[in-house]
Amino acid sequence: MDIKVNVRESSDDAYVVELGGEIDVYTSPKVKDAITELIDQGHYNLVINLEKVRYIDSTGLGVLIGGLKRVREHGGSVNLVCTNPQIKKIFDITGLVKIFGIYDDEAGAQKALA
Amino acid sequence: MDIKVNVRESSDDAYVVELGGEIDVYTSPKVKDAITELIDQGHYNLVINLEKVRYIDSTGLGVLIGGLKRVREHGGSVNLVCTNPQIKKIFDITGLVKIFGIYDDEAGAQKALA
Amino acid sequence: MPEPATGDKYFGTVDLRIPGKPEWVAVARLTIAAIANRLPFTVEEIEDLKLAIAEACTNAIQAGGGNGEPIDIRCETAADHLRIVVRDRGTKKPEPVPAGKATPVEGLGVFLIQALMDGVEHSFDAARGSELIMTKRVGS
Amino acid sequence: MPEPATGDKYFGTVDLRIPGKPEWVAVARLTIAAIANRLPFTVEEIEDLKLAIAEACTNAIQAGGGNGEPIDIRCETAADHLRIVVRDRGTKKPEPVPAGKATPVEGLGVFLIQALMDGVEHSFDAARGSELIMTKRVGS
Ligand SMILES: Nc1ncnc2c1ncn2[C@@H]1O[C@H](COP(=O)(O)OP(=O)(O)O)[C@@H](O)[C@H]1O
Ligand SMILES: Nc1ncnc2c1ncn2[C@@H]1O[C@H](COP(=O)(O)OP(=O)(O)O)[C@@H](O)[C@H]1O
Repeated sequence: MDIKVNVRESSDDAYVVELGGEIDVYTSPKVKDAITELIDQGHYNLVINLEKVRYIDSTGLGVLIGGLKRVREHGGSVNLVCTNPQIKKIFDITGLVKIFGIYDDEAGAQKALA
Repeated sequence: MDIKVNVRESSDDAYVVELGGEIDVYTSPKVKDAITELIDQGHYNLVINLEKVRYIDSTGLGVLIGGLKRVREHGGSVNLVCTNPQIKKIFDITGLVKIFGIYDDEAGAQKALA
Repeated sequence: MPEPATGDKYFGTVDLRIPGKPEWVAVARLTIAAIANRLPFTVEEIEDLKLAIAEACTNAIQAGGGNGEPIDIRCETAADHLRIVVRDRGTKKPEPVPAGKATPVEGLGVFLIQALMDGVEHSFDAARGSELIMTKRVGS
Repeated sequence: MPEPATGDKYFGTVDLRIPGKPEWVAVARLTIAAIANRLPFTVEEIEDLKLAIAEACTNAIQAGGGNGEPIDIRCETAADHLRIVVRDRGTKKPEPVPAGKATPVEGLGVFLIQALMDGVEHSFDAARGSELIMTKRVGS
Protein backbone atom coordinates (compact mmCIF):
# COMPACT_ATOMS: atom_id res chain seq x y z
CA MET A 1 0.00 0.00 0.00
CA ASP A 2 2.63 2.44 -0.99
CA ILE A 3 2.81 4.86 -3.85
CA LYS A 4 5.78 6.90 -4.98
CA VAL A 5 5.23 9.97 -7.11
CA ASN A 6 8.20 11.76 -8.63
CA VAL A 7 7.73 14.68 -11.02
CA ARG A 8 10.56 16.08 -13.15
CA GLU A 9 10.96 18.33 -16.16
CA SER A 10 12.46 16.48 -19.11
CA SER A 11 14.70 17.91 -21.81
CA ASP A 12 12.12 19.02 -24.35
CA ASP A 13 9.65 21.02 -22.23
CA ALA A 14 7.67 17.92 -21.34
CA TYR A 15 7.17 16.68 -17.81
CA VAL A 16 7.68 13.15 -16.57
CA VAL A 17 5.56 11.76 -13.74
CA GLU A 18 7.29 8.68 -12.46
CA LEU A 19 5.06 6.43 -10.38
CA GLY A 20 5.98 3.45 -8.25
CA GLY A 21 4.07 0.99 -6.12
CA GLU A 22 0.35 0.35 -6.15
CA ILE A 23 -2.27 2.68 -7.59
CA ASP A 24 -5.62 1.92 -6.03
CA VAL A 25 -8.60 3.68 -4.49
CA TYR A 26 -6.44 4.76 -1.55
CA THR A 27 -3.34 5.95 -3.37
CA SER A 28 -4.77 7.29 -6.64
CA PRO A 29 -5.75 10.69 -5.12
CA LYS A 30 -2.01 11.33 -4.65
CA VAL A 31 -1.41 10.58 -8.31
CA LYS A 32 -4.32 12.78 -9.28
CA ASP A 33 -2.94 15.66 -7.20
CA ALA A 34 0.46 15.48 -8.92
CA ILE A 35 -1.05 15.43 -12.40
CA THR A 36 -3.57 18.16 -11.61
CA GLU A 37 -0.82 20.40 -10.27
CA LEU A 38 1.22 20.06 -13.46
CA ILE A 39 -1.79 20.82 -15.64
CA ASP A 40 -2.78 23.79 -13.47
CA GLN A 41 0.76 25.11 -14.00
CA GLY A 42 0.20 24.95 -17.75
CA HIS A 43 2.11 21.78 -18.60
CA TYR A 44 0.16 19.82 -21.18
CA ASN A 45 2.74 17.36 -22.49
CA LEU A 46 3.17 14.57 -20.01
CA VAL A 47 4.95 11.27 -19.86
CA ILE A 48 3.63 9.04 -17.10
CA ASN A 49 6.12 6.33 -16.31
CA LEU A 50 4.45 3.21 -14.91
CA GLU A 51 7.55 0.99 -15.06
CA LYS A 52 7.74 0.68 -11.28
CA VAL A 53 4.01 0.32 -10.79
CA ARG A 54 3.13 -3.18 -9.61
CA TYR A 55 -0.63 -2.72 -9.58
CA ILE A 56 -3.26 -0.39 -10.99
CA ASP A 57 -7.04 -0.55 -10.77
CA SER A 58 -9.96 1.37 -12.26
CA THR A 59 -9.46 4.35 -9.95
CA GLY A 60 -5.89 4.66 -11.21
CA LEU A 61 -7.03 4.29 -14.80
CA GLY A 62 -9.67 6.92 -14.10
CA VAL A 63 -6.99 9.37 -12.96
CA LEU A 64 -4.95 8.77 -16.13
CA ILE A 65 -8.04 9.19 -18.33
CA GLY A 66 -9.01 12.37 -16.49
CA GLY A 67 -5.53 13.77 -17.02
CA LEU A 68 -5.59 12.91 -20.70
CA LYS A 69 -8.94 14.63 -21.17
CA ARG A 70 -7.70 17.81 -19.55
CA VAL A 71 -4.41 18.09 -21.48
CA ARG A 72 -6.20 17.37 -24.76
CA GLU A 73 -8.38 20.41 -24.22
CA HIS A 74 -5.11 22.35 -24.48
CA GLY A 75 -3.74 20.41 -27.42
CA GLY A 76 -1.45 18.38 -25.21
CA SER A 77 -1.11 14.68 -24.73
CA VAL A 78 -0.18 11.94 -22.26
CA ASN A 79 2.14 9.09 -23.17
CA LEU A 80 2.64 6.14 -20.89
CA VAL A 81 5.71 4.02 -20.25
CA CYS A 82 4.67 0.51 -19.33
CA THR A 83 6.46 -2.83 -19.49
CA ASN A 84 4.67 -4.90 -16.82
CA PRO A 85 2.63 -7.52 -18.72
CA GLN A 86 -0.18 -7.60 -16.15
CA ILE A 87 -0.64 -3.84 -16.41
CA LYS A 88 -0.38 -3.88 -20.20
CA LYS A 89 -3.10 -6.51 -20.17
CA ILE A 90 -5.41 -4.16 -18.27
CA PHE A 91 -4.87 -1.41 -20.85
CA ASP A 92 -5.59 -4.01 -23.51
CA ILE A 93 -8.82 -5.43 -22.16
CA THR A 94 -10.23 -2.00 -21.31
CA GLY A 95 -9.41 -0.69 -24.79
CA LEU A 96 -7.36 2.11 -23.25
CA VAL A 97 -4.44 0.97 -25.37
CA LYS A 98 -6.21 2.80 -28.22
CA ILE A 99 -6.47 6.09 -26.32
CA PHE A 100 -3.02 6.32 -24.76
CA GLY A 101 0.32 6.10 -26.45
CA ILE A 102 2.04 3.26 -24.59
CA TYR A 103 5.82 2.89 -24.87
CA ASP A 104 8.49 0.54 -23.59
CA ASP A 105 10.81 3.28 -22.38
CA GLU A 106 10.83 6.95 -21.48
CA ALA A 107 12.85 7.98 -24.53
CA GLY A 108 10.23 6.55 -26.86
CA ALA A 109 7.37 8.10 -24.92
CA GLN A 110 9.05 11.53 -24.98
CA LYS A 111 9.99 11.44 -28.63
CA ALA A 112 6.38 10.65 -29.52
CA LEU A 113 5.14 13.70 -27.61
CA ALA A 114 6.86 16.10 -29.94
CA MET B 1 2.93 -21.72 1.83
CA ASP B 2 5.57 -23.69 0.12
CA ILE B 3 8.31 -25.85 1.48
CA LYS B 4 11.24 -27.35 -0.39
CA VAL B 5 13.08 -30.32 1.10
CA ASN B 6 16.27 -31.53 -0.51
CA VAL B 7 18.33 -34.31 1.05
CA ARG B 8 21.89 -35.12 -0.06
CA GLU B 9 24.88 -37.05 1.21
CA SER B 10 27.82 -34.77 1.90
CA SER B 11 31.50 -35.63 1.60
CA ASP B 12 32.21 -36.94 5.09
CA ASP B 13 29.39 -39.44 5.67
CA ALA B 14 27.07 -36.74 6.97
CA TYR B 15 23.75 -35.85 5.37
CA VAL B 16 22.54 -32.41 4.48
CA VAL B 17 18.85 -31.55 4.60
CA GLU B 18 18.36 -28.35 2.69
CA LEU B 19 15.08 -26.60 3.41
CA GLY B 20 13.48 -23.69 1.64
CA GLY B 21 10.31 -21.69 2.08
CA GLU B 22 8.07 -21.59 5.13
CA ILE B 23 8.07 -24.15 7.92
CA ASP B 24 4.75 -23.99 9.73
CA VAL B 25 2.05 -26.27 11.10
CA TYR B 26 1.08 -27.25 7.55
CA THR B 27 4.52 -27.85 6.05
CA SER B 28 6.51 -29.13 9.03
CA PRO B 29 5.23 -32.73 8.67
CA LYS B 30 7.09 -32.86 5.34
CA VAL B 31 10.28 -31.77 7.07
CA LYS B 32 9.70 -34.30 9.84
CA ASP B 33 9.24 -37.09 7.29
CA ALA B 34 12.55 -36.30 5.59
CA ILE B 35 14.48 -36.21 8.87
CA THR B 36 12.79 -39.33 10.22
CA GLU B 37 13.62 -41.23 7.05
CA LEU B 38 17.31 -40.37 7.32
CA ILE B 39 17.44 -41.41 10.97
CA ASP B 40 15.55 -44.62 10.26
CA GLN B 41 18.22 -45.39 7.63
CA GLY B 42 20.88 -45.03 10.32
CA HIS B 43 22.21 -41.57 9.51
CA TYR B 44 22.86 -39.72 12.75
CA ASN B 45 25.04 -36.82 11.64
CA LEU B 46 22.89 -34.19 10.04
CA VAL B 47 23.33 -30.69 8.75
CA ILE B 48 20.03 -28.88 8.35
CA ASN B 49 20.44 -25.92 6.07
CA LEU B 50 17.90 -23.18 6.81
CA GLU B 51 19.50 -20.53 4.59
CA LYS B 52 16.53 -20.48 2.20
CA VAL B 53 13.93 -20.68 4.94
CA ARG B 54 11.96 -17.45 5.22
CA TYR B 55 9.82 -18.44 8.17
CA ILE B 56 9.78 -21.02 10.96
CA ASP B 57 7.38 -21.42 13.87
CA SER B 58 7.17 -23.62 16.96
CA THR B 59 6.04 -26.66 14.98
CA GLY B 60 9.16 -26.37 12.83
CA LEU B 61 11.33 -25.88 15.89
CA GLY B 62 9.63 -28.94 17.43
CA VAL B 63 10.61 -31.04 14.41
CA LEU B 64 14.25 -29.92 14.69
CA ILE B 65 14.29 -30.61 18.44
CA GLY B 66 12.71 -34.02 17.89
CA GLY B 67 15.36 -34.88 15.30
CA LEU B 68 18.14 -33.75 17.59
CA LYS B 69 16.83 -35.91 20.45
CA ARG B 70 16.72 -39.01 18.25
CA VAL B 71 20.21 -38.66 16.74
CA ARG B 72 21.71 -37.95 20.16
CA GLU B 73 20.45 -41.33 21.37
CA HIS B 74 22.83 -42.74 18.75
CA GLY B 75 25.69 -40.43 19.55
CA GLY B 76 24.96 -38.24 16.54
CA SER B 77 24.25 -34.56 16.25
CA VAL B 78 22.39 -31.92 14.26
CA ASN B 79 24.05 -28.71 13.14
CA LEU B 80 22.08 -25.90 11.59
CA VAL B 81 23.03 -23.40 8.92
CA CYS B 82 21.18 -20.16 9.46
CA THR B 83 21.85 -16.60 8.35
CA ASN B 84 18.39 -15.00 8.35
CA PRO B 85 18.36 -12.57 11.31
CA GLN B 86 14.65 -13.07 12.06
CA ILE B 87 15.13 -16.85 12.30
CA LYS B 88 18.32 -16.47 14.34
CA LYS B 89 16.35 -14.27 16.70
CA ILE B 90 13.82 -17.06 17.26
CA PHE B 91 16.61 -19.50 18.16
CA ASP B 92 17.96 -16.85 20.50
CA ILE B 93 14.78 -16.01 22.38
CA THR B 94 13.79 -19.67 22.77
CA GLY B 95 17.24 -20.57 24.08
CA LEU B 96 17.60 -23.17 21.31
CA VAL B 97 20.82 -21.46 20.31
CA LYS B 98 22.36 -23.31 23.28
CA ILE B 99 21.15 -26.73 22.13
CA PHE B 100 21.94 -26.58 18.42
CA GLY B 101 25.19 -25.75 16.76
CA ILE B 102 24.29 -22.85 14.48
CA TYR B 103 26.64 -21.91 11.63
CA ASP B 104 26.83 -19.31 8.90
CA ASP B 105 27.59 -21.78 6.13
CA GLU B 106 27.40 -25.46 5.30
CA ALA B 107 31.16 -25.96 5.41
CA GLY B 108 31.31 -24.75 9.01
CA ALA B 109 28.35 -26.85 10.04
CA GLN B 110 29.85 -29.98 8.48
CA LYS B 111 33.31 -29.48 9.88
CA ALA B 112 31.82 -29.15 13.36
CA LEU B 113 30.01 -32.49 13.01
CA ALA B 114 33.24 -34.45 12.80
CA MET C 1 -3.06 -34.00 12.54
CA PRO C 2 -2.49 -36.16 9.45
CA GLU C 3 -3.20 -34.56 6.11
CA PRO C 4 -6.43 -35.74 4.53
CA ALA C 5 -5.87 -38.22 1.72
CA THR C 6 -8.23 -36.51 -0.72
CA GLY C 7 -8.32 -33.08 -2.37
CA ASP C 8 -9.96 -31.93 0.87
CA LYS C 9 -7.20 -29.52 1.61
CA TYR C 10 -8.51 -27.24 -1.12
CA PHE C 11 -11.96 -26.90 0.42
CA GLY C 12 -12.68 -24.16 2.84
CA THR C 13 -14.51 -20.97 3.63
CA VAL C 14 -12.74 -17.81 4.70
CA ASP C 15 -14.65 -14.75 5.86
CA LEU C 16 -13.12 -11.32 5.91
CA ARG C 17 -14.71 -8.09 7.09
CA ILE C 18 -12.91 -4.82 6.45
CA PRO C 19 -13.95 -1.21 7.07
CA GLY C 20 -15.46 0.30 3.93
CA LYS C 21 -12.66 2.81 3.47
CA PRO C 22 -10.04 3.15 0.74
CA GLU C 23 -7.09 2.44 3.02
CA TRP C 24 -8.37 -1.08 3.80
CA VAL C 25 -8.78 -2.37 0.26
CA ALA C 26 -5.14 -3.50 0.15
CA VAL C 27 -5.90 -5.89 3.02
CA ALA C 28 -8.67 -7.52 0.99
CA ARG C 29 -6.35 -7.78 -2.00
CA LEU C 30 -3.59 -9.49 -0.04
CA THR C 31 -5.96 -11.84 1.76
CA ILE C 32 -7.49 -12.94 -1.55
CA ALA C 33 -4.00 -13.49 -2.93
CA ALA C 34 -3.12 -15.66 0.09
CA ILE C 35 -6.29 -17.71 -0.35
CA ALA C 36 -5.83 -18.04 -4.11
CA ASN C 37 -2.27 -19.15 -3.50
CA ARG C 38 -3.65 -22.29 -1.87
CA LEU C 39 -5.18 -23.36 -5.19
CA PRO C 40 -3.28 -24.12 -8.38
CA PHE C 41 -3.89 -20.64 -9.81
CA THR C 42 -1.17 -19.06 -11.92
CA VAL C 43 0.49 -15.81 -10.88
CA GLU C 44 -1.50 -14.02 -13.58
CA GLU C 45 -4.80 -15.46 -12.36
CA ILE C 46 -3.96 -14.34 -8.83
CA GLU C 47 -3.34 -10.81 -10.16
CA ASP C 48 -6.75 -10.95 -11.84
CA LEU C 49 -8.36 -11.95 -8.55
CA LYS C 50 -6.62 -9.13 -6.70
CA LEU C 51 -7.92 -6.62 -9.21
CA ALA C 52 -11.45 -8.05 -9.17
CA ILE C 53 -11.71 -7.93 -5.37
CA ALA C 54 -10.31 -4.40 -5.32
CA GLU C 55 -12.89 -3.25 -7.84
CA ALA C 56 -15.65 -4.91 -5.83
CA CYS C 57 -14.45 -3.19 -2.65
CA THR C 58 -14.14 0.17 -4.38
CA ASN C 59 -17.75 -0.14 -5.52
CA ALA C 60 -18.84 -1.23 -2.08
CA ILE C 61 -17.12 1.80 -0.53
CA GLN C 62 -18.89 4.12 -2.96
CA ALA C 63 -22.21 2.33 -2.35
CA GLY C 64 -21.72 2.79 1.39
CA GLY C 65 -21.18 6.51 0.88
CA GLY C 66 -17.58 6.33 2.01
CA ASN C 67 -18.49 6.42 5.68
CA GLY C 68 -16.75 3.19 6.52
CA GLU C 69 -19.67 0.76 6.73
CA PRO C 70 -18.03 -2.67 6.76
CA ILE C 71 -17.59 -4.77 3.66
CA ASP C 72 -18.12 -8.51 4.07
CA ILE C 73 -16.13 -10.83 1.88
CA ARG C 74 -16.69 -14.56 1.81
CA CYS C 75 -14.30 -16.82 -0.10
CA GLU C 76 -15.18 -20.41 -0.84
CA THR C 77 -12.48 -22.57 -2.31
CA ALA C 78 -12.57 -25.86 -4.14
CA ALA C 79 -9.84 -27.68 -6.03
CA ASP C 80 -10.78 -26.00 -9.31
CA HIS C 81 -12.30 -22.62 -8.44
CA LEU C 82 -12.63 -19.75 -6.02
CA ARG C 83 -16.00 -18.16 -5.34
CA ILE C 84 -16.07 -14.72 -3.74
CA VAL C 85 -19.13 -13.01 -2.31
CA VAL C 86 -18.83 -9.30 -1.51
CA ARG C 87 -21.58 -7.65 0.51
CA ASP C 88 -21.94 -4.00 1.35
CA ARG C 89 -24.60 -2.12 3.30
CA GLY C 90 -25.29 0.59 0.78
CA THR C 91 -29.07 0.83 0.61
CA LYS C 92 -29.46 3.53 -2.05
CA LYS C 93 -30.52 2.00 -5.35
CA PRO C 94 -27.53 2.09 -7.70
CA GLU C 95 -28.01 3.43 -11.20
CA PRO C 96 -27.38 0.68 -13.70
CA VAL C 97 -24.44 1.05 -16.06
CA PRO C 98 -25.66 1.70 -19.63
CA ALA C 99 -25.01 -1.53 -21.51
CA GLY C 100 -22.24 -1.46 -24.10
CA LYS C 101 -20.97 2.02 -23.29
CA ALA C 102 -18.16 2.93 -25.63
CA THR C 103 -15.90 5.07 -23.45
CA PRO C 104 -14.82 3.01 -20.52
CA VAL C 105 -14.65 5.48 -17.66
CA GLU C 106 -17.85 5.01 -15.79
CA GLY C 107 -18.47 1.35 -15.37
CA LEU C 108 -14.79 0.51 -15.71
CA GLY C 109 -14.72 -1.35 -12.39
CA VAL C 110 -17.65 -3.57 -13.24
CA PHE C 111 -16.28 -4.05 -16.73
CA LEU C 112 -12.97 -5.27 -15.33
CA ILE C 113 -14.65 -7.66 -12.90
CA GLN C 114 -16.62 -9.14 -15.74
CA ALA C 115 -13.57 -9.43 -17.97
CA LEU C 116 -11.37 -11.06 -15.33
CA MET C 117 -13.78 -13.43 -13.61
CA ASP C 118 -15.66 -16.39 -15.04
CA GLY C 119 -19.02 -15.76 -13.44
CA VAL C 120 -20.42 -12.54 -11.98
CA GLU C 121 -23.82 -11.90 -10.40
CA HIS C 122 -24.91 -8.69 -8.74
CA SER C 123 -28.04 -8.23 -6.68
CA PHE C 124 -29.32 -5.26 -4.75
CA ASP C 125 -31.64 -5.20 -1.76
CA ALA C 126 -32.87 -1.81 -0.52
CA ALA C 127 -32.95 -3.13 3.04
CA ARG C 128 -29.60 -4.86 3.18
CA GLY C 129 -27.36 -3.55 0.43
CA SER C 130 -25.59 -5.14 -2.50
CA GLU C 131 -24.25 -8.60 -3.02
CA LEU C 132 -21.74 -9.39 -5.71
CA ILE C 133 -20.90 -13.02 -6.41
CA MET C 134 -17.85 -13.71 -8.57
CA THR C 135 -16.25 -17.01 -9.49
CA LYS C 136 -12.92 -17.74 -11.05
CA ARG C 137 -11.94 -21.18 -12.30
CA VAL C 138 -8.39 -22.46 -12.14
CA GLY C 139 -6.79 -22.36 -15.59
CA SER C 140 -9.43 -20.12 -17.16
CA MET D 1 -13.69 10.47 -0.65
CA PRO D 2 -11.19 12.91 0.86
CA GLU D 3 -8.72 11.46 3.30
CA PRO D 4 -9.52 12.27 6.92
CA ALA D 5 -7.33 15.00 8.33
CA THR D 6 -6.55 13.13 11.57
CA GLY D 7 -4.80 9.85 12.34
CA ASP D 8 -8.18 8.25 11.63
CA LYS D 9 -6.83 6.24 8.78
CA TYR D 10 -5.06 4.00 11.28
CA PHE D 11 -8.25 3.06 13.12
CA GLY D 12 -10.21 0.07 12.06
CA THR D 13 -11.44 -3.39 12.83
CA VAL D 14 -10.82 -6.33 10.54
CA ASP D 15 -12.42 -9.72 11.16
CA LEU D 16 -11.08 -12.89 9.65
CA ARG D 17 -12.47 -16.38 10.00
CA ILE D 18 -10.45 -19.32 8.70
CA PRO D 19 -11.03 -23.06 8.89
CA GLY D 20 -9.16 -24.53 11.86
CA LYS D 21 -6.81 -26.58 9.71
CA PRO D 22 -3.05 -26.34 9.19
CA GLU D 23 -3.28 -25.38 5.53
CA TRP D 24 -5.15 -22.15 6.35
CA VAL D 25 -2.73 -20.68 8.86
CA ALA D 26 -0.71 -19.03 6.09
CA VAL D 27 -3.80 -16.99 5.17
CA ALA D 28 -4.00 -15.63 8.73
CA ARG D 29 -0.30 -14.82 8.65
CA LEU D 30 -0.52 -12.88 5.40
CA THR D 31 -3.67 -11.03 6.41
CA ILE D 32 -2.05 -9.93 9.67
CA ALA D 33 0.99 -8.78 7.72
CA ALA D 34 -1.24 -6.73 5.39
CA ILE D 35 -3.01 -5.14 8.35
CA ALA D 36 0.22 -4.47 10.23
CA ASN D 37 1.63 -2.91 7.08
CA ARG D 38 -0.92 -0.12 7.45
CA LEU D 39 0.68 0.96 10.73
CA PRO D 40 4.25 2.22 11.15
CA PHE D 41 5.53 -1.20 12.24
CA THR D 42 9.04 -2.21 11.18
CA VAL D 43 9.63 -5.26 9.01
CA GLU D 44 10.90 -7.11 12.07
CA GLU D 45 7.81 -6.25 14.09
CA ILE D 46 5.63 -7.50 11.26
CA GLU D 47 7.56 -10.80 11.28
CA ASP D 48 6.92 -11.02 15.04
CA LEU D 49 3.21 -10.51 14.45
CA LYS D 50 3.12 -13.19 11.75
CA LEU D 51 4.75 -15.66 14.09
CA ALA D 52 2.47 -14.77 17.00
CA ILE D 53 -0.72 -15.19 14.96
CA ALA D 54 0.57 -18.48 13.54
CA GLU D 55 1.26 -19.81 17.04
CA ALA D 56 -2.19 -18.70 18.18
CA CYS D 57 -3.80 -20.46 15.21
CA THR D 58 -1.75 -23.61 15.74
CA ASN D 59 -2.96 -23.74 19.34
CA ALA D 60 -6.53 -23.08 18.25
CA ILE D 61 -6.33 -25.94 15.73
CA GLN D 62 -5.06 -28.29 18.41
CA ALA D 63 -7.72 -27.06 20.85
CA GLY D 64 -10.39 -27.73 18.24
CA GLY D 65 -9.12 -31.28 17.82
CA GLY D 66 -7.96 -30.66 14.27
CA ASN D 67 -11.44 -31.16 12.82
CA GLY D 68 -11.56 -27.78 11.15
CA GLU D 69 -13.76 -25.82 13.55
CA PRO D 70 -13.35 -22.19 12.45
CA ILE D 71 -10.91 -19.83 14.10
CA ASP D 72 -12.08 -16.24 14.55
CA ILE D 73 -9.51 -13.51 14.43
CA ARG D 74 -10.31 -9.89 15.18
CA CYS D 75 -7.73 -7.19 14.57
CA GLU D 76 -8.16 -3.72 15.97
CA THR D 77 -5.74 -1.09 14.83
CA ALA D 78 -4.78 2.28 16.23
CA ALA D 79 -1.95 4.61 15.29
CA ASP D 80 0.38 3.04 17.84
CA HIS D 81 -0.71 -0.55 18.32
CA LEU D 82 -2.44 -3.62 16.94
CA ARG D 83 -4.71 -5.72 19.12
CA ILE D 84 -5.52 -9.24 17.99
CA VAL D 85 -8.20 -11.48 19.47
CA VAL D 86 -8.14 -15.16 18.49
CA ARG D 87 -11.11 -17.33 19.38
CA ASP D 88 -11.48 -21.05 18.90
CA ARG D 89 -14.30 -23.44 19.74
CA GLY D 90 -12.28 -26.03 21.61
CA THR D 91 -14.29 -26.81 24.72
CA LYS D 92 -12.00 -29.32 26.38
CA LYS D 93 -10.18 -27.75 29.31
CA PRO D 94 -6.55 -27.20 28.29
CA GLU D 95 -3.83 -28.36 30.61
CA PRO D 96 -1.85 -25.38 31.83
CA VAL D 97 1.81 -25.15 30.82
CA PRO D 98 4.05 -25.75 33.85
CA ALA D 99 5.48 -22.35 34.69
CA GLY D 100 9.17 -21.82 34.00
CA LYS D 101 9.77 -25.14 32.26
CA ALA D 102 13.41 -25.45 31.33
CA THR D 103 13.29 -27.34 28.05
CA PRO D 104 11.25 -25.35 25.63
CA VAL D 105 9.39 -27.94 23.59
CA GLU D 106 5.97 -28.09 25.10
CA GLY D 107 4.74 -24.60 25.63
CA LEU D 108 7.02 -23.21 22.93
CA GLY D 109 4.14 -21.60 21.05
CA VAL D 110 2.79 -19.77 24.06
CA PHE D 111 6.32 -18.85 25.07
CA LEU D 112 6.93 -17.26 21.66
CA ILE D 113 3.67 -15.34 21.75
CA GLN D 114 4.60 -13.94 25.13
CA ALA D 115 8.10 -13.05 24.02
CA LEU D 116 7.03 -11.33 20.80
CA MET D 117 3.91 -9.46 21.89
CA ASP D 118 3.53 -6.70 24.47
CA GLY D 119 0.40 -7.94 26.19
CA VAL D 120 -1.11 -11.41 26.21
CA GLU D 121 -4.27 -12.65 27.95
CA HIS D 122 -5.77 -16.10 27.62
CA SER D 123 -9.17 -17.16 28.86
CA PHE D 124 -11.02 -20.44 28.53
CA ASP D 125 -14.75 -21.04 28.63
CA ALA D 126 -15.96 -24.66 28.63
CA ALA D 127 -19.06 -23.65 26.69
CA ARG D 128 -17.49 -21.45 24.06
CA GLY D 129 -13.79 -22.21 23.76
CA SER D 130 -10.65 -20.17 24.20
CA GLU D 131 -9.97 -16.52 23.69
CA LEU D 132 -6.45 -15.17 23.31
CA ILE D 133 -5.93 -11.41 23.32
CA MET D 134 -2.54 -10.14 22.20
CA THR D 135 -1.35 -6.58 21.70
CA LYS D 136 1.74 -5.25 20.01
CA ARG D 137 2.81 -1.64 20.20
CA VAL D 138 4.55 0.12 17.36
CA GLY D 139 8.25 0.50 18.11
CA SER D 140 8.31 -1.97 20.99
N1 LIG E 1 -21.56 -2.67 -4.43
C1 LIG E 1 -22.40 -1.93 -5.21
N2 LIG E 1 -23.51 -1.39 -4.69
C2 LIG E 1 -24.35 -0.67 -5.46
N3 LIG E 1 -24.14 -0.41 -6.77
C3 LIG E 1 -23.05 -0.92 -7.35
C4 LIG E 1 -22.13 -1.71 -6.61
N4 LIG E 1 -21.14 -2.07 -7.46
C5 LIG E 1 -21.43 -1.53 -8.65
N5 LIG E 1 -22.59 -0.82 -8.60
C6 LIG E 1 -23.21 -0.09 -9.74
O1 LIG E 1 -22.38 -0.24 -10.89
C7 LIG E 1 -21.97 1.02 -11.40
C8 LIG E 1 -20.63 0.90 -12.10
O2 LIG E 1 -19.60 0.70 -11.18
P1 LIG E 1 -18.10 0.75 -11.69
O3 LIG E 1 -17.99 -0.15 -12.86
O4 LIG E 1 -17.21 0.47 -10.57
O5 LIG E 1 -17.89 2.22 -12.23
P2 LIG E 1 -17.91 3.65 -11.56
O6 LIG E 1 -16.51 4.11 -11.74
O7 LIG E 1 -18.91 4.39 -12.38
O8 LIG E 1 -18.33 3.45 -10.13
C9 LIG E 1 -21.98 1.93 -10.19
O9 LIG E 1 -22.04 3.28 -10.50
C10 LIG E 1 -23.24 1.41 -9.50
O10 LIG E 1 -24.39 1.92 -10.14
N1 LIG F 1 -6.41 -21.91 21.95
C1 LIG F 1 -6.15 -22.70 23.02
N2 LIG F 1 -7.15 -23.43 23.57
C2 LIG F 1 -6.90 -24.20 24.64
N3 LIG F 1 -5.68 -24.34 25.23
C3 LIG F 1 -4.66 -23.65 24.74
C4 LIG F 1 -4.84 -22.79 23.61
N4 LIG F 1 -3.65 -22.21 23.35
C5 LIG F 1 -2.77 -22.71 24.25
N5 LIG F 1 -3.37 -23.58 25.10
C6 LIG F 1 -2.70 -24.31 26.19
O1 LIG F 1 -1.33 -23.94 26.23
C7 LIG F 1 -0.50 -25.09 26.10
C8 LIG F 1 0.83 -24.71 25.46
O2 LIG F 1 0.65 -24.41 24.09
P1 LIG F 1 1.92 -24.24 23.18
O3 LIG F 1 2.80 -23.23 23.83
O4 LIG F 1 1.49 -23.92 21.81
O5 LIG F 1 2.71 -25.61 23.23
P2 LIG F 1 2.35 -27.07 22.72
O6 LIG F 1 3.40 -27.33 21.69
O7 LIG F 1 2.55 -27.90 23.95
O8 LIG F 1 0.94 -27.06 22.23
C9 LIG F 1 -1.33 -26.07 25.34
O9 LIG F 1 -0.91 -27.40 25.48
C10 LIG F 1 -2.69 -25.81 25.97
O10 LIG F 1 -2.76 -26.45 27.22
